[in-house]
Amino acid sequence: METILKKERLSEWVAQIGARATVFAPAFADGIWNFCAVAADTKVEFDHGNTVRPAKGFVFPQREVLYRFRQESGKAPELMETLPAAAPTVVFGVRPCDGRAMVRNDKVFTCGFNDPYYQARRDQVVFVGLACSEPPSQNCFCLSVGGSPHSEDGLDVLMTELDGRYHVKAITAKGREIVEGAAALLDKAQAADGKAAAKAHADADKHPQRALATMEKVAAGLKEHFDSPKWDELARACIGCGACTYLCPSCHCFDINDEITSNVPLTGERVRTWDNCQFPDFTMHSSGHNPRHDTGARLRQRVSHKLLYFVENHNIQQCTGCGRCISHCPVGIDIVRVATEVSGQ
Amino acid sequence: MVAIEDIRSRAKELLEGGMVRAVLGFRRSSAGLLAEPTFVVASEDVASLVWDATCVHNLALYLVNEKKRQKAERTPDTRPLAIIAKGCDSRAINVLLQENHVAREEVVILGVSCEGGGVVDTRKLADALRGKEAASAVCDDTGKVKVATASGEVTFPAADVLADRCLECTIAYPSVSDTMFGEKVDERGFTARFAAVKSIAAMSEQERSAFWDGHFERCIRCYACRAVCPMCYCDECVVDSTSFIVSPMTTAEEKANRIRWIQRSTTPADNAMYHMVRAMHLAGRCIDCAECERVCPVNIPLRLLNTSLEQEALEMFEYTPGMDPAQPSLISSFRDDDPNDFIR
Amino acid sequence: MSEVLETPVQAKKEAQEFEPKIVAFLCKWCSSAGSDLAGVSRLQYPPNAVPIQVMCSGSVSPLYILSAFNKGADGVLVSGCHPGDCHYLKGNFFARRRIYLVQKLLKFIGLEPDRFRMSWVSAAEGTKYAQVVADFVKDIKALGPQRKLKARN
Amino acid sequence: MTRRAGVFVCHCGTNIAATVDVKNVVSELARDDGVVFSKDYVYMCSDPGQQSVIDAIKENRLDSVVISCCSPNLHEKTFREASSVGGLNPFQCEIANIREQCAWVHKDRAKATEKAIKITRSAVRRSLRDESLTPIGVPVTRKVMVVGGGIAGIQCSLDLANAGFDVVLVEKKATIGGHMLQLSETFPTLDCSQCILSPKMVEVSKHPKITLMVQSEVKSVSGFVGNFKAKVHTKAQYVDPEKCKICDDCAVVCPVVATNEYDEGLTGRRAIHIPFAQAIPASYTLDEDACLGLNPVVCGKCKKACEAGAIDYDKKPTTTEIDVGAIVVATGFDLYGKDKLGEYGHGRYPDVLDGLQFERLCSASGPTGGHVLRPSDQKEPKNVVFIQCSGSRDPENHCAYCSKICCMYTAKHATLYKHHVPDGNAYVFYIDIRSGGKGYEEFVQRSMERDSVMYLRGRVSKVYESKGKLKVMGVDTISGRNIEIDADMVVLAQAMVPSKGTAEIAKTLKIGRDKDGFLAEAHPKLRPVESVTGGIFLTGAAQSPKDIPETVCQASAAAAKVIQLLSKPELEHNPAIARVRESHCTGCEMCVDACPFEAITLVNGKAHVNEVLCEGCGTCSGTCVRAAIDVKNVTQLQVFEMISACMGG
Amino acid sequence: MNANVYLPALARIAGIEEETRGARAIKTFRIEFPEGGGFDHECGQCAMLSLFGKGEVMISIASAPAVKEYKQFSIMKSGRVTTALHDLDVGDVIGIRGPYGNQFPLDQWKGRNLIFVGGGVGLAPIWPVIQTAVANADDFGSITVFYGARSSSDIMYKADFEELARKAIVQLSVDGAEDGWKGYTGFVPANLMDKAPSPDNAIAITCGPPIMIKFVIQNLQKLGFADEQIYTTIENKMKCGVGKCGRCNVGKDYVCVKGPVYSWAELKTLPQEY
Ligand SMILES: Cc1cc2nc3c(=O)[nH]c(=O)nc-3n(C[C@H](O)[C@H](O)[C@H](O)COP(=O)(O)OP(=O)(O)OC[C@H]3O[C@@H](n4cnc5c(N)ncnc54)[C@H](O)[C@@H]3O)c2cc1C
Ligand SMILES: Cc1cc2nc3c(=O)[nH]c(=O)nc-3n(C[C@H](O)[C@H](O)[C@H](O)COP(=O)(O)OP(=O)(O)OC[C@H]3O[C@@H](n4cnc5c(N)ncnc54)[C@H](O)[C@@H]3O)c2cc1C
Ligand code: SF4
Ligand code: SF4
Ligand code: SF4
Ligand code: SF4
Ligand code: SF4
Ligand code: SF4
Repeated sequence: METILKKERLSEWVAQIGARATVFAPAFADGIWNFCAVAADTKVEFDHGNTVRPAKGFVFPQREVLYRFRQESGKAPELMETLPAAAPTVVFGVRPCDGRAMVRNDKVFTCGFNDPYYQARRDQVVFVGLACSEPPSQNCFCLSVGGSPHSEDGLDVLMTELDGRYHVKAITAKGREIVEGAAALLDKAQAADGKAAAKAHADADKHPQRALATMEKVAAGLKEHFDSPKWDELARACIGCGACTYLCPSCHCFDINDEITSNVPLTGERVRTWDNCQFPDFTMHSSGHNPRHDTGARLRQRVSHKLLYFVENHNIQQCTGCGRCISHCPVGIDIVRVATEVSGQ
Repeated sequence: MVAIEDIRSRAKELLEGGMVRAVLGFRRSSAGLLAEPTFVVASEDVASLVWDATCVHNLALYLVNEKKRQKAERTPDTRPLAIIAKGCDSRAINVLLQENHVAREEVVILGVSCEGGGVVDTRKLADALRGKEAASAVCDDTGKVKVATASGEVTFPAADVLADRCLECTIAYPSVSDTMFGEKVDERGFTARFAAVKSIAAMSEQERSAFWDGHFERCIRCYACRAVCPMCYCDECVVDSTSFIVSPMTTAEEKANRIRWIQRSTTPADNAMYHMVRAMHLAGRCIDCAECERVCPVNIPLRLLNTSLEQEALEMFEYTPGMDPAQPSLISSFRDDDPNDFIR
Repeated sequence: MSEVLETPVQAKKEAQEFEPKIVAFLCKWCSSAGSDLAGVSRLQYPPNAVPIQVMCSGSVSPLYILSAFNKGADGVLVSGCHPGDCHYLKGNFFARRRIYLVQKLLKFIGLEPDRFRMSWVSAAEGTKYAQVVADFVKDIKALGPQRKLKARN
Repeated sequence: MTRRAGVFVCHCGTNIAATVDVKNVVSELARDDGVVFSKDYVYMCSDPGQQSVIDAIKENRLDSVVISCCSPNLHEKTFREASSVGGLNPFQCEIANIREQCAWVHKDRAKATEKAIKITRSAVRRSLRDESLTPIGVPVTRKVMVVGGGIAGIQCSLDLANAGFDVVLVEKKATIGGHMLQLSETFPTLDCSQCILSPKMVEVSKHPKITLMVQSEVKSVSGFVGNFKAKVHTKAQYVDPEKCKICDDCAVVCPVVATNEYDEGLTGRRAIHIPFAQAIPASYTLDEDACLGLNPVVCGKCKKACEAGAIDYDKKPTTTEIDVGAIVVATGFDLYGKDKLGEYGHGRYPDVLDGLQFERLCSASGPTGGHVLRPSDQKEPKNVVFIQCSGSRDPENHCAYCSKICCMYTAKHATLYKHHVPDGNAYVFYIDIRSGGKGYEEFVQRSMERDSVMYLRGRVSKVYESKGKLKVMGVDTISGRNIEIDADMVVLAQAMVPSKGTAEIAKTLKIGRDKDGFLAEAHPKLRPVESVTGGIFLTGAAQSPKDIPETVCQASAAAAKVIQLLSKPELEHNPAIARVRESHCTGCEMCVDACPFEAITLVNGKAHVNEVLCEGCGTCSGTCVRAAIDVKNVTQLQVFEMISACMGG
Repeated sequence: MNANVYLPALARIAGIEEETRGARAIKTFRIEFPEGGGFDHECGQCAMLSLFGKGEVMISIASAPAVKEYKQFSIMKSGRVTTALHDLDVGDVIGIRGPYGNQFPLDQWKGRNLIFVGGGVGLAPIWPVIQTAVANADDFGSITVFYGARSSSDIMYKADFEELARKAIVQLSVDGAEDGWKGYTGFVPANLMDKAPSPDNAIAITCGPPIMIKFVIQNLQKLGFADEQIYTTIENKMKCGVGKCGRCNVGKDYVCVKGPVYSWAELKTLPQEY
């Protein structure tokens, strides 16, 4: 379903949705772009670079209580499941790379075993994408990883900026619902609008981006050069922080820990938090043995997971080319360069 | 002005003479504006070394990281490491010397003076460019910084885009070095020392509280701030362990009895705890390289925490970190006339 | 309408009922002995401060203080021997410096400075100990519960 | 294998039970993880109470015990011993103080009970992680070093030597005897000071167990109780005491005249001299500083004159290293400086004297052969004003404390003066008369009544010279009148201050000083002769102002303490000391700098704790940012657990 | 099974056997499901045991699938959770979820000679296979069990070994010389070389400390075992057990799902990150 929204009515639309759901849109504060809850009277405008934190947090929050427990000394524990009572949430201004990441996250959290926490949120969150008319970051490379500045994957709605208006396309049932619910604000798109959108998309495809060789070549190269000394060389400056993966829209690793709130009686929560393959303890066995014992091995894991293992398992790259891990690496470690140099492509 | 050619030729000498195992310096990065750390091991690669206002990193960190790396190597190269160090970086080296973490003979310090300039603050640039990224930045003699962006060149007054730490810096040249490049410039005429921290201190209590709550709440605990800090070299951090020391000697009890001072959860309180503890641990040790603040992806003004204590240390205890490797640390010393009137 | 009227009343009621939780780190030789003297002298003071006896105020790591707040303390007191009276000669001088810094830092991030206090209480100062606690409780009652560093529930 | 704790809550009659719901504490604690036994009892410290602990330990296989009762200062020892009888390591018994810190100070029963639960719970958590510890055995060197050869040091040395211990007596000056040697007669009995002191000094010199080192000072001390290593620096001994015949031939030829410090500057002496006729060691001594260069070419007269050949200019200072098990510090006092009391003209007017100078004037061996004559004109003074509390009890300007002996020696001085100059007038300005002591009050009364000394209550504001007279301006606070006295001589009862060098010796020995600079005792009441550092004891005026009987008494007490310490073949040291987690220590040395006892050194780049020097204060663990150092049984984990217990869970 | 994969069922500890003592003591826990929530498992599978307030640990199920009334776990005291588990008593209740992982392909091994090589607590994962094989001895050729421990007091399942010896060839070894020790003295791989079992129609299954496995495999290869004839398990750190938390992977494989059982032939195709 394709419609047209006049730019000046954007805020109205947002406000209308806000009456039934929590709405988030990118806002610039403290020097960064972030998805922020939109208050009733906020004026929403889309001129954002990519948000620093990706959209994944809406479905996979950094901290999630899996369940609570309570145990009197010497007695059996009681467990209280805490599935999220997720409220309807609509997130505006999601870049296509983040949308595509959602497809990847779905693969992780809903294949094999269904993750009920993820699912509960996923069902309630509507992602309204915004096609990139120019790369929001100089480190973007979505085209190289099978995406595009106007990819619809994982999004519920895709908006494309045209002259003075947005081309609004509902993609999923969830998306249709919010578009249809605003029939009064949105005009049906004409053929010309469709054409204009297509042209905007085609123009965006022509904007220069960082580039990576094809999926197959990179994957093959990484596989072949698993033992390459380059990994160590390239990771020598790595400081082992978690900026790259925490900011990555498709990184999904987590840790599970118990947090005690009282000892008598024992009460607490089993909590899931984001975790990170760049941290040394991530894979460290209780014995101290660590299969990925240095930054080289950990860099290799991150890059290979994105561009090789995921390909082997799902036949798509996990990386969607958002460029965050490059832009925010404290020491300039660059997945495009690393993958290119190691794979010899 | 520091001539990069001088640095390169000294680096070449050192490498050709086999006097160092590597020269740790800066080169252009593929990731954006800022230079990136590089280990030059072959003398023909010295040409890749650069020196400009984008060389923000405090390379002293790698003295620490390299130590860990060397420990893991079977036949480590024990020749010293040459390192390019700005004023603040050299003070970091001094603290590492003071804490016996490195020995003077393990490092050849190629000190560079920031003279009348300093390094850019990407955050200020981002603000100035509204989130758009710059491609290069050069600080010239006239107190201007030229910034190239996709849509052309912009020139900013230095005070607009240089890092706060540089604006407030009073010792913009290395306090320890083997070779020094550039001139010692004492009068720089930017902002007064501790200007940033004073502006926060001037807020009302409620404002300050809200200010920090807002910031701490954002922290994703990526620990980039800790990882980049040369003083946070502990193998296992007391605050939140992402690295555990487990050796064949470590007993099950020891592992079982690790204290979880705070949880891994990113609740505002746990985040605040993390930053409080870290700030306390950096009291008298932080040399204000502001790297922690720079690397924070969500722009938490961490430097303020550390400089607030730096200010206290200076004003109350006449202590300046990183000036003298022989002095006892701030918290392992006292004077009889330390402030007492806050005590009931 | 009635809601608007009620809120301050309620808040006041809450403030009255609010019983601050306080952790008091007392050095064994002076302050703990001082608190013993307060006991022997049957001085009455509010029961909110639960004492933890440590060997010396110098052993109170900033982590203890922060951890107490993290676990929900509304106030933390550290008390040691007067300068020069430390059983271990100078432990309290280290404590003084360290605690000064902790206090400044807490203040800097906007925690009410009155929530964290250090006192010198000698073994002879039972009255002083009682007074210190009474004042502290009073000040914290005025501030209400501490939430900034409190992690859970 | 979970730890099994037992909790015992004491009613203390109704002392605790009246305020704390003891039963409730017991039942609450029973819910805690690790508590397998809990009970209350009316008097835990009674025999049946203790027995119940013993039984419970055995019956319930307890591996820690918490007694919730009164202050640990009172019964920790009791219960630790009982635990030990029950077969539990005493260090696994903890006391929760719910009496002094709870029941006695609160009225609200509910709240007090809640607090008592928290206190007890926190002790339980701690106890569950208490290690079993064994006191550290330390071998001892059965030798003592006494620093300072005044009456305190002499008495102590003799007591120790007579008990069979080897003693090294280190005296800074050329003779032992201290200030007592300078006194004329002593209150309250007015017996001659030297007559009672000399025999003791001789005994010291003859005693086979005592090694006397004069002109010596302690330069450094390392080690710890039972095993100190001291370095003693001795000035060059140019005159060999063994050979010196005390013939005075040398002094006669010596061209140099210097002030005689023993006469408090009232007379002179030669560069080579005997400090006192009764000096021990009985020998002449050469004043290095005054001597004309110790160079035979320059002078060399005395060496030529000495037939005994006792003089050798080539002697060098020596440093001796001594191993001792204990150290007694008896470095004594000095009088408050002349320069400090400008208002009384001390140091400005020759006839304004301090107490010691006046002692010398009264002394038969003094500059005037025992006649009270004015230094300025050698005339007999007819009006003498004695000013008490000169420099004492004046917190604003001088010493805050009471020097304790001045009332007595002033009364003595006035009496002696009246004995020497029966027609003279003696005025005493005083604030109070403090004459506690056997026969002391009577002595003062006698001086007033029998020797008609005029006591004027008030402070002297000023002493100045006018027309050859000393004008003493004061106020009589009883009558409120201003008083002005024309005096021939003014004697100031100067405050007693720690002797010069006390700060240095305290630093060398790493012992504390009190706010007035006197050496600090471990406890003002219960451990008055011990310093806080194990194995170092204090005695005499170095610890606080005192008179001879008290000094002697304390000297013997210190000796007794040392004997107690050294009579065991091994010392027991508290094992609750710091321990380093080597894996976490980075060798930053912060703890090394912070440890008050210098117990930590770096060994192979890691902190290493000397288990005997460590007192377990935990300053190190409060300093280490990596939590790499912890005090056993008060570990960070234990404190962490206690904090959470105090917060209610 | 619960729809929520993370929510454990409650199980009661029915028996505790102290296998070995010392710093790395091993205890065997027998657990029952008095309130239901039990599950069937296959040889080689594992389960997540929960101790609330402490955390979860992945442990191999050491009892045979045929045993339905209870499940057994042999747990070495290693850290936070395992130490706390060791402190439990009979009657205490813990959480359990599972079963996780793949299984030993016993049905493909019919008619072949089975050679088990275990070391330390590594006997636990292969114990159910041994039990199952012995119970169905007719399906297989000869059954040989090599097992080594540091000393005779470190040998697990001591009582069961006597029983086993009647049905299978048992080759015990201890690392260092000991008075009265009748078995082999030396490391397991050496004992294996010493006894030199024939590779003909044989399958070798090994589990133990990484270093032991390494040498056992080398020696098996020397003895002529083909890669397809060698099986082992990989125990990478796990948190979720269901292939989501992302840490146990070896290359593309999440060991909690694709493993822990691997033939050497399969393992050789994976990167060496275990
Ligand atoms: C004017 C006056 C009158 C007095 N009259 C009486 C009286 O009548 N009756 C009475 O009971 N008391 C009297 N006293 C008090 C009496 O003098 C003291 O109680 C007594 O002398 C204290 O003895 P002491 O050994 O502690 O100290 P001191 O006599 O001061 O002896 C200390 C000794 O230690 C030596 N020394 C100091 N430092 C060092 C060092 N670093 N190393 C080695 N040696 C060192 C000194 O040289 C000295 O020999 C009077 C005091 C004064 C001032
Ligand atoms: C498939 C498989 C089968 C296994 N089978 C067996 C078996 O049969 N028997 C057996 O004995 N073992 C077995 N293990 C090994 C067993 O899982 C480990 O020994 C166990 O997980 C150790 O857990 P722990 O909590 O006792 O150890 P710890 O070393 O204390 O904890 C390990 C985990 O806790 C985290 N952690 C510790 N402290 C903190 C802290 N302060 N903050 C945050 N996180 C922290 C660590 O990151 C780590 O994740 C098996 C493992 C696997 C993977
Ligand atoms: S790997 Fe990097 S570029 Fe790729 S999606 Fe993640 S953050 Fe973006
Ligand atoms: S402050 Fe910033 S850099 Fe530090 S952990 Fe938090 S998000 Fe990461
Ligand atoms: S705390 Fe920050 S500013 Fe200070 S030394 Fe560390 S990284 Fe640099
Ligand atoms: S915060 Fe403290 S303990 Fe943690 S790494 Fe930094 S200095 Fe070490
Ligand atoms: S302070 Fe801590 S890290 Fe530093 S030397 Fe001492 S124990 Fe080691
Ligand atoms: S506890 Fe630490 S600081 Fe105190 S004496 Fe022992 S080693 Fe020194």
